[in-house]
Amino acid sequence: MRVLFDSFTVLAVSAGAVFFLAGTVGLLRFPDSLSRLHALTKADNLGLGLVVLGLLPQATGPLVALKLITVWLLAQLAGAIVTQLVARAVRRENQEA
Amino acid sequence: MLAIAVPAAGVVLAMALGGRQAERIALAAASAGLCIALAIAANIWQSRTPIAYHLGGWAPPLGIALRADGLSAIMAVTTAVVICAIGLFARQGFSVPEGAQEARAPMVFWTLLMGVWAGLNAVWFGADLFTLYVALELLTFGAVPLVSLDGRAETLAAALRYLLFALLGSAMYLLGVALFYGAYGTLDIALLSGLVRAEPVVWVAVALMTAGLIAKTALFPLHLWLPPAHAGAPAAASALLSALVVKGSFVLIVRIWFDTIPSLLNQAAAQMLAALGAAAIVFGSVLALRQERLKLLIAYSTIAQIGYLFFLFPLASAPLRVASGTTELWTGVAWTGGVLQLVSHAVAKAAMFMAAGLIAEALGHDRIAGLGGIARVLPMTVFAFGLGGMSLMGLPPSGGFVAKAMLLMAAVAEGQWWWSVVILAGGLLAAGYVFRVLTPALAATDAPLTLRTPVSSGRQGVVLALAICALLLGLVPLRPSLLLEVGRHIPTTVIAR
Amino acid sequence: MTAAMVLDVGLALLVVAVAVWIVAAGSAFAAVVGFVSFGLLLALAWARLAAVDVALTEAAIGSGVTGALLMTAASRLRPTESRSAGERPGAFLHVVAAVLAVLVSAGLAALVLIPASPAPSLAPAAAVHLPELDVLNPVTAVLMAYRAVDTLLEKIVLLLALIGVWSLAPDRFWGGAPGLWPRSRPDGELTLLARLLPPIGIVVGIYILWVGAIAPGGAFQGGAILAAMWLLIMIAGLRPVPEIHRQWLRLVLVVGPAVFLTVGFAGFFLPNGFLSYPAQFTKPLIIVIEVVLTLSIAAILGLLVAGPPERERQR
Amino acid sequence: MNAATLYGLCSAALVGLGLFGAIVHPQPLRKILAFNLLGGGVFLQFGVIARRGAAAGMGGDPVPQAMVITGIVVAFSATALAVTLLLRLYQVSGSATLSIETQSSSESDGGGR
Repeated sequence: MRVLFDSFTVLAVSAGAVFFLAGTVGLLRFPDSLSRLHALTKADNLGLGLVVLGLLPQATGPLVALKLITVWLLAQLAGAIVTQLVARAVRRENQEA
Repeated sequence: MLAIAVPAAGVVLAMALGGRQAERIALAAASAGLCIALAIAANIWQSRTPIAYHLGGWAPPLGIALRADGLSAIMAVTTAVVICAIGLFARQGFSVPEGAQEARAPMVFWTLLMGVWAGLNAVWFGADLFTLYVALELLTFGAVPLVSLDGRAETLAAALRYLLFALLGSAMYLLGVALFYGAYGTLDIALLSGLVRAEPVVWVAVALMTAGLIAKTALFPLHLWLPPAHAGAPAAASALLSALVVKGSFVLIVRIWFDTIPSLLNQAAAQMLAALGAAAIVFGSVLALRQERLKLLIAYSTIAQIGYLFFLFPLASAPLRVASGTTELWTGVAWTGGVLQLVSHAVAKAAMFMAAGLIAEALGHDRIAGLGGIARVLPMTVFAFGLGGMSLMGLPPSGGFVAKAMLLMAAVAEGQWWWSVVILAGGLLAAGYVFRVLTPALAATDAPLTLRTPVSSGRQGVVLALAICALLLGLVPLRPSLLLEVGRHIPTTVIAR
Repeated sequence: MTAAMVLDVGLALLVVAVAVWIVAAGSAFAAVVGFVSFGLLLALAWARLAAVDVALTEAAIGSGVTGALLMTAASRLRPTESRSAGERPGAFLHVVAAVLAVLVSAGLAALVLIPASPAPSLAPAAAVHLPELDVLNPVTAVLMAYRAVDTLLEKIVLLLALIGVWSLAPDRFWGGAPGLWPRSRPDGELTLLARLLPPIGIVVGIYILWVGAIAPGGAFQGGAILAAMWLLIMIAGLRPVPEIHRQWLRLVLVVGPAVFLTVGFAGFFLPNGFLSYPAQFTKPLIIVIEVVLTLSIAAILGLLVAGPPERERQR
Repeated sequence: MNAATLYGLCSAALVGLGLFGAIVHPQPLRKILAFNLLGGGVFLQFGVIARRGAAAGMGGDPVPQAMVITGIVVAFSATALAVTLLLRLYQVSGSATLSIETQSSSESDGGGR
């Protein structure tokens, strides 16, 4: 059982790390701000989600698990709203230019 | 300890009650503070032993001690006297206008006045290097906004420059604090003095701290921020900054050199500090001679007068020479002379800045060329300015004379005659710039002088009283003061020659 | 080399690299962005140094609140950048500064490499007295008991800084509200965030304050989070920025230091004097002080970011 | 080499960088940023010392850690005051440099309050 949990953790966290890597590469390589945002949000949502999911079996109690999920939800909320704000700023700048 | 807590409480109360109460609270705190300072000084004078106080009952190294020795007692009394005078002087300039509930400048001035005071007392009594850091920051945060109180672009730039210098200085100081803790596991000055050894970490720490504090004291060549800042502030604030705030960081250097590492005092380094001081005297005086405006002249003179303070380091730490056997007495003379220079400059400079403030208020400008005949209209003020100037020049019977004479005697007796040349030259230069002001001020003019605003004799009286204090300090006998010897580390390095 | 060591080396290199970027960046805005990530990386470094209390403070105040402040300044000052680019100081100053910086760095590095041994520490001494205080987090014990006077004076520093910031207002705006104007439409995303986040944030802030007695956390960290929530609400325009003459505002600002000082003065009636606590009430007193301090800290930090009054006082 | 030494070297580098930046940058905002770097380095030095003093079941000496918390808050208030001064200077004079003060010595009117 322990082994199963551990291997699940390794798998999920690694998958999450891949998303983060992809997101970072995208952030660095994509040509304009909007597509960079796109790359970044993918990393945030899925990458962090997978990492949290992977860590859940390692949680020592329900409270810790709850904290992990809260972290993910808060990151989601902040990410979504900040992305909107940045995108709006980008559009305004484009219109002015 | 009450001396710090009372002004601190004053800040809190003034902030809470605001409005007209701020001024009343400040004046009440000022009189209470004066009594406390006098009580502490009297206690030390009688018992001849420093007072130590462990806050909350936690003894160092874990807890923090406050320590009152001769130096702190004298500085606390000086501070209280000068602040009371500034408070009385500022009542007119910083009162809340009729009909308003609260106004910006008075509220800011009175609260920051108490903030600076709390910081100063924390510097005088602090015995823990980190507490002293917080005290330094109290001074910085109290002093910087006072510079830009009138909100003109020049004073804002001056305040910003001052703040940046001060912050860099405190960061350097704090780094030294970290190194001391890392090496010895305590920041209590008394404990450290027993632990320090001659090793690299101490040299680096002391070098960093001294460099940082020099920037805050505005010793040449790190003085660039001072003239615009001190000249741009309102007169009452200039008096506070020039008379007291720069002294805070200076006393901290003294605490580090003479109290923290007394056994390791390095004559070569002390000579270097004094050389910077000498450069400051010459440079500051010459620039003061060339100023067009009265307040800038006084500000440059502060740079020069700060220079004298640094002669304390080689003169009060000179190694005992077995051959002559009398050097111990002479280091004591230098010590008293140096501290007296601190005190007399504080009092004289406060009086001069406030006098300049009254003149500028009356005339609407402070151009030196336009001072003709002002002595007839404001005799008390010009007289006070002259008395302060006497102290700067070192003419008898002023406090400045005794201070400089003692430094001079010590320099000659210890065989460090080169400093005595600078002391004498500095006196001549000071005479030059003081007379540059007095000559037109006393001159008879044909054109009647019109004052923009009348100046109350009460405020003139405060300024004169302070200047007379500077004069009375000249009655101090020319020997090591017993009060100042309380808690002083006598240099013990003995060099046989 | 262990995995932890690899992490440490990577983190340390990254911190230095970001620092180089901050100094070298072409525009101030880019440098500020670098600074925010610098703060977060530094917080990680603090966690690696087993200083979780500091890590929380660094993340909340050193990176978060300071970052917000600098970001605003950088965007407001953007028009001045091209002009001041011409004032680069001469090569001489560069060389002097470089030599000075290298000297200081090298000196420090050398000292780091020859540590005192055994390393001095007050940890055992601090641990001995923890049971008397009934406080399990040693950092809180240092801040609130052993070195309480530093904390008290630092509160006064905060108050002075706030007065200093206010003092920069034009005379006619004294007593008015700071210029943190609402920047979003009422139905915007920011408003949504300002509705959703604060309840959670306030709970987290109070939690961090509360656990301060037993685990990492305390008045500073909790206060910084509360301040951030308050700022968010004000920026989104859900609540107006208070006018600085308000009596309640002044009271909130000073209640922390005032209670602290009062307890300190009360110590005069105890054998150990100023700033000592009566034995049986130590823990409740520390908690009361921490609670009011948190309130004051939150208010002061928030108003420091909000800046000086920029609107006339409403009659 | 252990983690404390590593971060100690990191702190030394930060102090040097901050000092350099604070001296050479002409823009006050960049000076303020550099001061914050310098501060970060100084605080990290405390952290290294705290880590080396780990004892009595604590991960580090709590005394320097508490000092850093005080220091961070002070550094923040300093930054806030400096930034506000700078913004106000920009508002009043339309420029954000320190070179204005050179004019004040030649400026003839004004004077005290």
